[in-house]
Formats: sequence, C-alpha cells, structure tokens
Amino acid sequence: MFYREAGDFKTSYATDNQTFPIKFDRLGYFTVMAVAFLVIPFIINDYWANAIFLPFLIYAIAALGLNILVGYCGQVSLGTGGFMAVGAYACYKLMTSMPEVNIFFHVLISGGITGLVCVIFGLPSLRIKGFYLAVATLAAQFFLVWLFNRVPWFYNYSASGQINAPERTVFGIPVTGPNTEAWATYLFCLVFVVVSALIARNLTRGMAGRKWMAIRDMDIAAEIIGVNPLKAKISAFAVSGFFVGVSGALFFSVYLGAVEVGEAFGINKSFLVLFMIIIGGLGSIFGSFAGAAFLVLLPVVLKVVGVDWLGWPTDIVAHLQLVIVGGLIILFLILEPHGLAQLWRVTKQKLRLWPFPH
Amino acid sequence: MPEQLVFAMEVFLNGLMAGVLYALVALGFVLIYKASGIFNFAQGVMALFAAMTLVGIQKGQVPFSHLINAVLGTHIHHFGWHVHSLLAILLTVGVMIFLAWAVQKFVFRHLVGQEPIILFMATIGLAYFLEGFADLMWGSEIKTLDVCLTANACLPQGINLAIDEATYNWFGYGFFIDNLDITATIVAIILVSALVIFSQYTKQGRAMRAVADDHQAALSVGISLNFIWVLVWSVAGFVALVAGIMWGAKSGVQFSLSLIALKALPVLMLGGFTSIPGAIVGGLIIGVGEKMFEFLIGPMVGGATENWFAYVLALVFLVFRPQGLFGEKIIERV
Amino acid sequence: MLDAGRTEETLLEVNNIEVIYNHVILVLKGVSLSVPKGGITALLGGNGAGKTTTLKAISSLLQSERGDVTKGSIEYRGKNIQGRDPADLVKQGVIQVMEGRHCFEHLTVEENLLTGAYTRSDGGARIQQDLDMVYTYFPRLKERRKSQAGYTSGGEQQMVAMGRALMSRPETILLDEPSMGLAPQLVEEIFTIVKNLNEQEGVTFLLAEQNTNVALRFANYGYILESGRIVMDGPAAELRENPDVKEFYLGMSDDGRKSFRDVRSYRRRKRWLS
Amino acid sequence: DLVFPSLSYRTGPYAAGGIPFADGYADYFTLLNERDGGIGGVKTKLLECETGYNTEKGVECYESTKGEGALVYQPLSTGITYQLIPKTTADDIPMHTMGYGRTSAANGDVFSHTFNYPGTYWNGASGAVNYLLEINDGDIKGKKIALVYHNSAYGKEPIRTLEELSKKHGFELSLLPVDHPGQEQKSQWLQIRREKPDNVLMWGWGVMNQVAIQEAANIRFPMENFIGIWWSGAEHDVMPAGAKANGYKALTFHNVGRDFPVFADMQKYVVDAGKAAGAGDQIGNVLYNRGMYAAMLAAEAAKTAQEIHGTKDITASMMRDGMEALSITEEKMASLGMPNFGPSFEVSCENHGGPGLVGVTQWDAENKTWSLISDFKATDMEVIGALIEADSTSYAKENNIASNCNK
Amino acid sequence: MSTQESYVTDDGRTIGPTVMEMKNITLRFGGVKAITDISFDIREGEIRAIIGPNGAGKSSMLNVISGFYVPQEGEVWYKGKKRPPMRPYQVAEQGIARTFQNIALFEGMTVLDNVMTGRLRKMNASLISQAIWRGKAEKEEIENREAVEKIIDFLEIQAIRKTPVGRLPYGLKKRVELARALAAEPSILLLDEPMAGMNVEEKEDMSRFILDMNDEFGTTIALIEHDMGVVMDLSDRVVVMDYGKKIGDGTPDEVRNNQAVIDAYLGVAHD
Ligand SMILES: Nc1ncnc2c1ncn2[C@@H]1O[C@H](COP(=O)(O)OP(=O)(O)OP(=O)(O)O)[C@@H](O)[C@H]1O
Ligand SMILES: Nc1ncnc2c1ncn2[C@@H]1O[C@H](COP(=O)(O)OP(=O)(O)OP(=O)(O)O)[C@@H](O)[C@H]1O
Ligand SMILES: CC(C)C[C@H](N)C(=O)O
Ligand SMILES: [Mg+2]
Ligand SMILES: [Mg+2]
Repeated sequence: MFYREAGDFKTSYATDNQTFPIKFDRLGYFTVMAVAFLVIPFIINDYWANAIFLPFLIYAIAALGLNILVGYCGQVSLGTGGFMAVGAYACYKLMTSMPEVNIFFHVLISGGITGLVCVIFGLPSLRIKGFYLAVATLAAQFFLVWLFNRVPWFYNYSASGQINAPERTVFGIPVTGPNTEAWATYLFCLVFVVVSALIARNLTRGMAGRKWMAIRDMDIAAEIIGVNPLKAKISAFAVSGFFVGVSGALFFSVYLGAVEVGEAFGINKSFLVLFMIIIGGLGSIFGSFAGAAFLVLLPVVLKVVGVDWLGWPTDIVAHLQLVIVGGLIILFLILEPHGLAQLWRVTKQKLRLWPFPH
Repeated sequence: MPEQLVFAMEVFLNGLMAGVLYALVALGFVLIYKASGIFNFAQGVMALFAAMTLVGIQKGQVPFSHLINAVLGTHIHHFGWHVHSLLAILLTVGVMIFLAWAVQKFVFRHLVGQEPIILFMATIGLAYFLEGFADLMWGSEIKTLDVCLTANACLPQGINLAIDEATYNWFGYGFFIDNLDITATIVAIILVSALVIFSQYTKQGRAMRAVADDHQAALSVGISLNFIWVLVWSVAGFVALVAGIMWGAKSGVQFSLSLIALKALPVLMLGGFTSIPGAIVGGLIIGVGEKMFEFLIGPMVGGATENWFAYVLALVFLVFRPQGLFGEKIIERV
Repeated sequence: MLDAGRTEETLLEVNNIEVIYNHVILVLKGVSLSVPKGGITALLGGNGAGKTTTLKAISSLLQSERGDVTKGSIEYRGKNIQGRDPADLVKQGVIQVMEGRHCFEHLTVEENLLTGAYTRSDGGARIQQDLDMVYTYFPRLKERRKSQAGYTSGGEQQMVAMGRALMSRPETILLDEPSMGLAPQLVEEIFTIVKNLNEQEGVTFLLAEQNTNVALRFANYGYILESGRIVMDGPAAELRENPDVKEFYLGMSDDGRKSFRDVRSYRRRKRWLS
Repeated sequence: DLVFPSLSYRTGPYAAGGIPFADGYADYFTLLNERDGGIGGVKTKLLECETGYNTEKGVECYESTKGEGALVYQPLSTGITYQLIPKTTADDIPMHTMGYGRTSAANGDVFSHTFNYPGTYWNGASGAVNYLLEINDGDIKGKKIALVYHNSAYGKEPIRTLEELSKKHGFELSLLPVDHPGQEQKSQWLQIRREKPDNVLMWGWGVMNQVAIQEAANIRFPMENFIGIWWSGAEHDVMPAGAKANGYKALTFHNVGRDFPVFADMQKYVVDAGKAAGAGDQIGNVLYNRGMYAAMLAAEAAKTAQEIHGTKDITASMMRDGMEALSITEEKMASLGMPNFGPSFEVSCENHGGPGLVGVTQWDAENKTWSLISDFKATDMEVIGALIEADSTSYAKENNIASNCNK
Repeated sequence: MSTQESYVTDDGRTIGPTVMEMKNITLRFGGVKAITDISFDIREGEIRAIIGPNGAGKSSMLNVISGFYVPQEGEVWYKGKKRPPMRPYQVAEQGIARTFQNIALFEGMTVLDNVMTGRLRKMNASLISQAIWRGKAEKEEIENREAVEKIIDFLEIQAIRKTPVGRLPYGLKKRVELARALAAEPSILLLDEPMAGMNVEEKEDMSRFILDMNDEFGTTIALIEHDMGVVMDLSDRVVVMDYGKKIGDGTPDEVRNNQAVIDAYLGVAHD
C-alpha cells in the first residue's frame, strides 16, 4: 500500500474540489514545481533547452489546448498546425509593429487572436460531426498556411516569405532572438505552461468543462438537458485556440526564431499534437503533459541510441524511427486506449491495493 | 467559340480526370470505413507501399537490403532478375493480402469495440509504421514505375492525340487529355461497379455493412470480424495498388505518393464516407471544382489554391448536407 | 408450468467462473449453472448482478469488452468452449440475442434477418424457408421488411434481434432481457413465441430476465444471481412459491400484489444475505 | 578531429536529391582521411544529422551538433539557412550555403558568418536570363517567360530579381507557384499550354522537378525552352520522363560528368574499400558532384584557416576566417584531381557570394548524361548588387548589426 | 386555453390547473406518421402517464415537448402561452427536464459531474471567472454542489459519486439520470420508461422516488411506462396512444376498462 488515500477525508466541498484532492499527489505536484522553477534553470544548457525542454513545454501548451477541444469537447480537429501558425504570425506582427510592448503581452494577445480565428473555423461544427468535422478542420489547416504564404503583409513583405523573431526582452533579459540564454527561454515558457495548466484545470473541473464533456459524450442529450451547443462548442474552440495560439507564438518567437509557414506549421504538426493527446490521454490535463513529453523524448532517444551509440546510418535510423513511433502508437492504443494518463490511474489503483490483486 | 470558354472546357475535362484519380484513392477509404467504421488514414501510405513493392519486385530488388548492409556490412542490392509486370502485380496483390492479414492480426483484432477515434489513431500509427517500413524494405530513393505488358505496350502517358485533333477540328483549339487519365477512368469505372455489386448484393457485402453498424452484434450472429476485416483490407489494399500504379506512373514512386491521401479526404467528405458511388461523384466534383477555381480565381489571388480549395468546397457542402452527398443519413434518436 | 420437452441431458454447463473487467473489476465471483437440453432456463437478478456478463462469458463476447474469464470452465455438450471464436459457437448452435437489441441500423429489416444466416452454408432455398418461418412468427416484421432497422420501434427491433438469431437455426439461444421496454402485450407475445420455439422447434433457451414474473411463468428452472453469485436456484414453480422471491422479485405481499404507492421504505434485507 | 556536420536528408519527400548530395559530401571527407590522412594531418569527422528537409528538425540538428566542435554548417535547405543565420552568428560558427539560402548573405559586411559562394539564386536568375538573351541574339523584349516555383522561401528567392530583369529587358514574367510537395501540377501546366510562354524557368526541388518535366513532356512543351535552376537538374529529375525529357536544360555553377581524376581515387580509397556513404552508384551524378564540390570547398577553407592561424586544430571561428580568405584557383583544383570543376574565385570580407558565374547544362536522354552547353559566364551584378545591398541593409537595420568589415 | 379548477386527490395532493397543453400535434418522418393529430394536457402537480404499444409515438411525443422534434402541425402551450419554435436547450431553460428511454448519460463523466450538469441552468459564472476559479465561479460551484449532494442523498447514490458513469449497472444509471433531471429543479419532469429493465424491488424504489419528488417538490411529471402495475398505481391520468393516434385518455380506472385500450395494448384486462 504505497499510495494511500484512506484517512484523507474532506470536510468541505471546496477541499473536495481541489485539483489534487489526495495529499500524496499534492506533494508530488509541489516537488515537480520546485524542481522546475528552482533546480532546472541552474543546470540547463542550450542543448537540453532546445532539444527537450522548450519543445516539451511549448507542445504541452498546444496539447492542452487541443485536448480541451478533442478530449473534453469531442470535436476532433486536424487544424492545430494552422492555428499555431496564426499564433506565430500574430506574434510576429505584434512584435514588429509594437516593439515597445512587452513580448509577454504579445504572446497573450496572439493567443486571443488565434482563439477568434479558431472560433470562425469552429462554426461548422454545429452541423458537421465526427470524422466529417475532423476532415473539415483540414480546410483551416490548408487555408491558413496558404494565406500566410501568400499575403506578403503577414511576413512584412520579406523576400523569402519567412518571418524572423527580433530580439525582445523580459526584465532586460532577452527571451527571443539569437542571443538568448537557455535558462531565460526555459523560464519564460515555463511560466506560460504553468498558467495554462492551471487555467485548463479550472475550466475543466467547472461548469464549462462539464458542458464540453456533455457535448462530447452525447450532444443531442446535452442539448435537451439544456446545454447550448453553440456556446459550448464555440467556447471550446475559443479556449483551445487561445492555448494553441500561445504555443504557436512561443514556438516561433522563442523556440525556432524564424519560421517558414508550410514547414513549421504543416499538417504534420497537427498530427503530432493530436498524437500527443491520444498517447497522453484524451480528456486529461496530465495526459497532455505526458503525451508531449513522450513524443518529444522518443525521437531524441531513438536518435541517440541509433546514430550515436550504434552508429547506424541516419537514414536507416530515421526509417526505423518511423517504424518504432508508429508501432508504439499502435501498441499504446492496444494496451491502453485511454493513454498514459489512464495507465497512471490504473497504476495508482493497483498501488493502492498492493499487494492484493483486486 | 470564345477562347476563354474553350479553355474553361479543357480545364473542366481535366478536372474530371483529376477527380477520377482522387476517387481511386478515396475508394479505399470508403471500403474500410464501410466495413469497420475505421477511418483508415494509412490508405495513402498503403498506395505508396503497394507501388514500391511492385517496383521492387519488378526490378528484383532485395528487400531490406539497406538494413542488412548496415547491420551485416554486406553489399547486396539486387537479385539480378526482372519480373514481368503482370506477375509482379500478382505478387504485390499477395503482399497486400498478407499486409491485410497482419494488420488485422496485430492491430485491429486487439481494438475491437474501441471508439472510432482510437481506431483512427491506430491507422495513423499504421501509416507511420508502413511509411518507415516501406522505406526500410525498398529504400527511399525515387523509383520509376513502368507497367508494361510487352516491351512496348506500357501504360500510356502523355497527350491523347485523337482528342487533341478532334477538338482542334471542332473548336480550333486542341484539348489536352492525358492518356494515363483515360486509362485511370476506365479502371475506376470497372472497379466501382464491381465494388458496388459486391457490397450491395453479396452475403459478404452484407456482412461487411453489418460489421460497420455494430461490431458486437455482428460477432453475436457469428460473423467473423477477423475474416471480414482481412477481406476488406485486402480489397482496400488492391485498390491502393491500383491508385499507386496510376499515381506512381505520373510522379514516380517516392515518399510523396503517400500524401495523395490528403487529396482523397475532401472527396470523402463530399461523397460521404460510406458510399462507393459517392467517392466517384465526390472525386469528380472536387476535381472539377479545384481546377476551375484555380483557372478562374487562382490568378487573382496568386495561385496554388488547390490544396485548400477542395477542403473549403467540401466544407461548404457539408454545412448543407452533414453526411455528404451520398452518405448514410446519420440516425439521430434519443 | 410446463415441464414437457425438457430432457435430462445437459447441454451447457458453467462451472464456477470468475469474470474480471479491465483487469481490475471483479464481476462474477464463482457462478455455476447448467442448462438442460430442450428447456427454458431463467437467470434472474437485479441490475448489475452479472446476468449479461454470464451470458457473454458463454458466448465469447466478453473479449471485445475487455472482460476475461479468469477461473472456472464453460462446457457445451461436454466440450470446453471457453474463449472460442463466437462464430464457431454460432456454427455449433449457440447464439446470443444481446441486451438492448443491437440491430444493424443501416440495414433493412430483411437484411438484418439475412445476416443471421451468415454462418449457414445450406443454400438459399433453405434460408428463404426460414425467413418465411420468421415472418410467420413475427408478422410485423414482414410489413416492415424494407425499412431501415434504425427507424423501427423498440418492439420491432427486439423482434428483429430474435428473428435474426433464429435465422442461424440455433440449438441454444441465450436471450438477454427480451422483455425490456416492451409493451405488456408484446412481452406475452414474445414469450409465447419463445415457448413455441422451445416446444415446436426444440430450441433450448437460457434467458436473463428482470421481469421475474413472466420469466418464471415460462421457464422450467431458475437461477437467482446477486452481486456475481448464485444465491438460489430451483424449478420455476418452486421459486414462484418461495416467500423471498415473492417479496423481492414478484412484488407480492401476503395479501396479493402490493401497490407501488404503498411501498414506504426502500431498504429491506434479503434473508439469504443476512 | 575536424568536425564537419552534414545536415542531410535521406528520408521524406526530398530524399531523392538529399541522398546523392550527402553521399558526395561524406565521401570526399572519407577520401581525405583515407588518402591524405585528413586535412593537414588532422582527421576529419563527419556528423550526419537527418533533417528531412524540415526546418524545425534542421534547428534541432544544429543544436545537437554544435556542441561537438562543428566547424561549418551546410544545411542544404534555404528554409533551414534562414533559421540558422542568426544562430550561427551568435555562436560564432560559419555556415556555407552553396548556391542556395539567403542571397543577400553574399554581403559579408552584414552577414559575417554566412557564405554562399560560388553563386547565388540571383546569379542563377540572371544567368538564365542572360542565356536566353544569348540564344535570342540579345533581344527578349516581349517574350513571355513563366516561372514555375516551389512555393516556399526557396522558390520565392528569384522572384525579385526576375522582376527587375523583366523591367530591364522587357520580357513578360508570369509566376506559377507549386505547393509542397508538388505532386499535382496539372493546373500550372494547362495554364502554360494555354499561355504558350516562350520559356519556362523552374525553381523546383524533390518530386516537383520530375512531375514538372513529366507534365511538360505531356503537353509537349519544347524541352529546349525549359530551364531549371541547378537544383532542378539532376539525373533522377529527368529519368522518369524517359526519352521525352531529352533536351531539358538546367543551370549549374560547377562542372558535370565523371571525367575527373578525383573519381579514380574515390573509387579506390572509398568505394572499393567499402567506406562509401551510399551504394557507391551515385558517383558522377550531378548532385553527388555538387556534394563533393561543397566538401572540397570546405576542406580548402579549413586548410586556409590552418595556414592563417598556424594551428592544425582549428576552431569554428578560425574556420570562418579561413572561409573569408578562401581562394580557389585552377591549379588548386587541378592538384585536387578536379581540373576545371568550378570557377576560380576569391572570397573577401565584403563578398561572401563568390563570382556568381553561371553555366547551362543539357540532358541527353539517350546517353543519359548531362553536358555543359554554355560555359560559366558572369551575371548582371548591376541589378543583383543593388538588390543585395538593399536587402542586406534592411536586415542590418532590423537587427542592429554593425559592420563586419570596417571594425 | 382551458384552465381548470385545482382539486385535491384522495391522498391529499393538490392538482393545479393545466400547465402544458399539446394541441393537434402531427409529426411525420418522411412518409411515416409517428403522431397524428394528438391533443392532451398536463396539469400542475399531477403525474400524467403516456402508454401505448411499441412504436405508438410516445417517445416522439416527449421529444416534441422537449423541442427535439418539431411537429409539422400543432401547437404546444406552456404556462398559458403558445410556445414559439425553440431549440431543445431553450425548452430546458424553461424548466422542463427529462430522462431518456435509452439512457443518455454522459458516459465519460463521473456521477457527480453528470448530476451537476443538471444544474447548469443555475450557474452562469463567466468563462474568465471559471478560468481563475475565484469569486463567482467558486461560490457557485460550492452552492450548487450542496444542492446536488441533497439529491444524491435523496436517491441514495452517495457511494458512487466519483465513479465514471460508463461502468455503472443499468439500474443505477437510470437513477443517476433521474438525479440529473431532478437537479434542474424542473417544473415539469418527463420520464421515458424510467423503470424499464428493472426488477420489482428496484421498481418499488423508483416509484418511491417519483412519488416523493412529486410530493415534496410538487413536480409535475409526465411518465411513459410499460409496466401497467406502476402506471395504474402512480398516475393521476393516463393518455393512451396507438399507431400515433390517441385512443384513450382518463383516470387509470377509466383507461383500463376502455375496450379500445384493452384491444390495442393491454391484451388482457389488468387488475
Ligand atoms: N465493460 C465493462 N467494464 C467494466 N465493468 C463492467 C462492464 N460491463 C459490465 N460491468 C460491470 O459488471 C457488473 C455486472 O454487469 P452485467 O451487465 O452483467 O449485469 P446484469 O445483471 O446484466 O444487469 P442488468 O440487469 O442491469 O443488465 C456491473 O456492476 C457492471 O458495472
Ligand atoms: N428520428 C426518426 N426518424 C424516423 N422515424 C422515426 C424517428 N423517431 C421515431 N420514428 C418512428 O416513429 C414511430 C414512433 O416511435 P417512438 O419511438 O415514438 O415509439 P414509442 O411509442 O416510444 O415506442 P417504444 O415503446 O417502443 O419506445 C416509430 O415507427 C419509429 O420508427
Ligand atoms: C538542395 C537545396 C539546398 C535546394 C533547396 N530547394 C533550397 O532550399 O534551396
Ligand atoms: Mg444485463
Ligand atoms: Mg419510446
């Protein structure tokens, strides 16, 4: 009985509503936070930041956003790449047109703008459902990418059509541009991640979350019960868009620094984020993180093992990587269709009963 | 006749032809969706895999030679023989049936009763897997595909002169119609008729539709899901091979072939995920739609609209008919 | 009531099975029962007692629900059938009519019936004959044969499900809650058909029912299942007279049927549990 | 060791071009190690990293290899180049984008760590126009020229130059973008068929090239009038169209074929020794040669750096100096077994772009060979220089870059 | 519309005037007539049963009331006013709650969350406030949680509060669905076969809940049920439908002796 919840009684509904009602979990959470804020910044270097931490944090935000839409509200979207692009381009336009405003707000506003765009593309969800909707969101994906590629205003008429993040600072410390320090970019993203996670958690445990889940589980019944499907779906698209936009903005400004829209925000991105939430667990905040971590780490690990240790040719490793990622996705789905989050829950359940099997 | 109108007609016809090629890919999707409710994202990669296998067999390539060479340090590449196209096609069909069996055995058998989105994800996983696997097996360089009955009776390609001439005589402007497209159209017509008959009028076809509706119930009346699925995946594999040949002949056999799946999706939406004729009609509408749009509006907005236009067109359509043109009506009851 | 048609030969034997869902939820905790050839055996019990689970364990439909039989054995005609392919079982003559009907929504009524004959290979004429037989048992279906099953009413769907099972020419039908949601007249009708099939076609039934009243009227033998255990069994006639069964399953008090208005307290203890 | 990272792509839609180039690049360094014992006696080490021609993965590769003493980056993608320009500058590692990337990086005064000698896309654009002028007796006024281009940073590079040139020479330019990956080009080619341009230029890569050539053949566009940039002129681009591709032309900034002494060494020390990066069947192919050429330029720059700094174990920063002081002469090339392989040129602090000489090659479908049909000629530096100046100064302004050469 | 006098039943409940009236409702699906020209009323505080053979159109009638089906002809009058065309959620906002024939719970949510959705009419904190979980959102959440806990107690489902609904046995699901409907504190509650698939014991419990609800909160109830025992015992008045037509309407006694009803539905006269 490693993991206990017995003896952990609640005396008020407020404590029962907590994010981590179980003491054990709460402790774990505080430890993670402490390490993230107080330890990692001091030991992180460029490689770790760029190969692992930044992508992990940024994808985690996108995954949170998509999970709200897909996992909680049941509206499958394949437009994530396009929406991230909106965030990125919004951020670029803001950074270049209002250099005096702090980048922090640029990122937030980019999220807001993306939320709006997302809502527009979410409107058809009122009529179109299931896979039809999933495919329909590809319209957003392709259209947005085309738009940003085509309209020079978005890339400030640069000859190549690429956008480059100029240097911007927070408290005098650069967080974008070439002269950044690993710890600064890391902390900058971390703050967004933590805030996003809290917001997502709050929304999903309250009425908004219930409405989304109701729509997801049975939209007709939900409407008859009194859920306004328009509002519920639209709010899910908006919130999801906000997160995805923030992540797109960070992805461009902090992580890549320069972006070519079709490359960075193509359909592969949409799938990648979708994978994250499926592998992590649909309808789970923890799952969004787990999925992002898994899919960021996996290729890095495979590469280190294949190329650096075994010394195999890069192409064979790259092909093997596809095989392994594909195989793992299938394996995961077979073992636990509800993702890493569910695996974690079951493990906890088993630990709770341990050493008894049932 | 005014020039623009003649041009438009040519574009229209070419749109129809392009539509047929899209439909060929879409057909594979429809089959599997109909029989298992699985939205098989791997269909495009299956086409790639089929085409690569065909070329590999034709040219007598040693499968996995790169991997073998890398691990064992050997230098093997070719068996040194050449296989006749027809035989190679037969062998490839065999490989596709084996693939169907393997997919069933190792993937979907374990996912019976899961939600559609999970199955969908599994097919994306499968797509990745197959993509890497195909490359490992046959190498990732571009391959040329020639399907020939005899040395000089190959899949025809290039402008059809008869049409060019005839239209020139009528309109004073010869239309461009690609021979390959004409072939594809004929093949598609045969394929679709056969499939419609199969699904609508045979016992296995009926069982297939039953499985699509309710896995559990199908099991309970003794329909073997495994068998039906192997069957449909095999048929879908065959359709993928046909699509792979047509597209491969056009653009060479290489990675991008798998992206044709993306061309088929709007076709599916428009035609309805469950309708075989829908795939054809949807394909035609999308083909004509995007080519005409690129012709008429494209120049004003800077071109390259085809990628998104098909989707937007399908989207607009769906708003009015959420189950697609021919899709089964979504039964909504409480 | 009628004990005719029942022989002493045991067709189906379930020995002390345990079923676990999702590797953690233990649902059946040692269930044993036997079904004699040519009889109607009823499996009674409250919600969640495990009736459906038992039937699915027999018909091998558990696998697709992430359920596992972890202990015990299931034998049909003396042969272990545990974990068999459901299609095999259908060919052997065991077919389940699932709870909640499960019609193929997009197929027409007739197509639904025809899928029932999927495993048969004895030719179109024989199948046509059986189709006619089903239509004589359920004339209503004949009227609606061309409509999509998804749009038929609950009763019609129940008939489709049963008719579909009949099309496989089964020896044993596992019938899960056939009366659920049906109008009283139809319940009688369906049970009468069950009885007829049993007597005329010699079909053996194992039926799970909530409607104890009807079930015990038509069955020969009954098992009462609670929380995954068999708590009582006996010939139907005996069970009907058992005071506990009377109170808890038939809603009778000493002076005839009590009114639903007069029930005052919710919680009473069953004697066999205390 | 002297570490040379190679951001290659042997998978994905652009693998067909990525493989021979990466092979050539790798094999040359292997040759140096096997035959000469490295550069100046120090062994070279090649760090290959798979980018899939994807910018994001390119950055990942850069980050994961830069810590290992990487001397010079060769990202083989315009997209990745744009990402890496600021990063390499900040990390003081040079980057060589040979015949691709950001053209205005030729202005070394602004782009201190980026080198794109011996030629740029704008040289390419001008070279193509010059060639047309040449075969049209200096007059292409009123001619229609269509540009079929990959709809990305790469494909867009030449547009501005071509627009300038169209003003100058009075030809009509029409633009036909093709979206990644370029599998479907029916609309574009129908349009070409209707508009009947006199010439078609192409900035393509990957499958786009062969589909374009196939479609051109389908509509019977005369191959002689179809000219591709140097990335659209390899064997695998023309082979699928078979005999119909005969006569197709492509630009180049180095020589083609396998009649160079170096290949004998290559065969002996690398292929026969079983040390080839690929199957060894790519030798002499256009892109293989180009990869080898790039490696040669890198090795020569390293030698130069060793000389300047008087040390064998150079750093990335020294390598940069070596590249800036690089001088390629015919003798040097001849001594390397590559006589006449490319132009002679000198790099300077101001000019990182090389001489910008452009030649034209043509495909002979029967013999399956490319041959040089127009020698390396100068391009219109008047137009290009002004454009470079404008583009790089605005970049310098945006990013507060001080002059690199007049410190 | 017709307003009748209130009256007091034998067991002391007050039945008020008409709150809802269906007037000449006709509903067609393509060629199928599910409901043909049916009119009936529901009075305040009464338990009104709708019975009829399978496929008679009972559920369709509830769906019309809920606004999920839009009848081709006819009017719905509610609280003395003709109801304009409405989306189902607007109907719910007017205080009409229901349960479904084939349980329509939100399977992925816990029992508690399911029941809480019943309260959504009562909760309107803004998204922003919910996002930061301060102020109104938090207060609302706690207040409504209290109300819901009362219902959970009332229906005796405390033990399964945090269990995901998908795993519950059928009978409990039905109870949770009832809880969800109750949580809305509806003025009219529509129950579509609440006791289908239950055994007698459970039906007794369910009957108890329904009666208590009607008693304690004065909730008006429209009930579809096939168990004649339940219908006859619980309801004040019964509408009988057959093939989309109304074939009887009156007190249980009147209905069970109506020959048309016996022929079409009951088969034999029930005690
Ligand atoms: N797929 C499943 N996963 C987890 N638990 C399940 C699953 N199916 C059933 N159960 C649980 O098993 C128990 C027995 O269920 P079962 O359906 O066999 O009961 P039943 O007797 O048929 O009840 P009812 O009369 O309501 O149909 C219930 O507690 C139920 O929650
Ligand atoms: N959405 C729909 N589309 C087409 N037909 C429908 C639809 N809903 C109901 N019907 C038809 O309307 C008729 C009445 O159905 P309804 O569900 O109202 O019956 P019911 O009285 O509730 O029966 P039961 O007691 O079996 O639930 C049936 O014939 C049914 O097939
Ligand atoms: C081989 C590459 C360097 C050419 C490529 N298309 C580019 O990005 O410029
Ligand atoms: Mg059951
Ligand atoms: Mg009903």
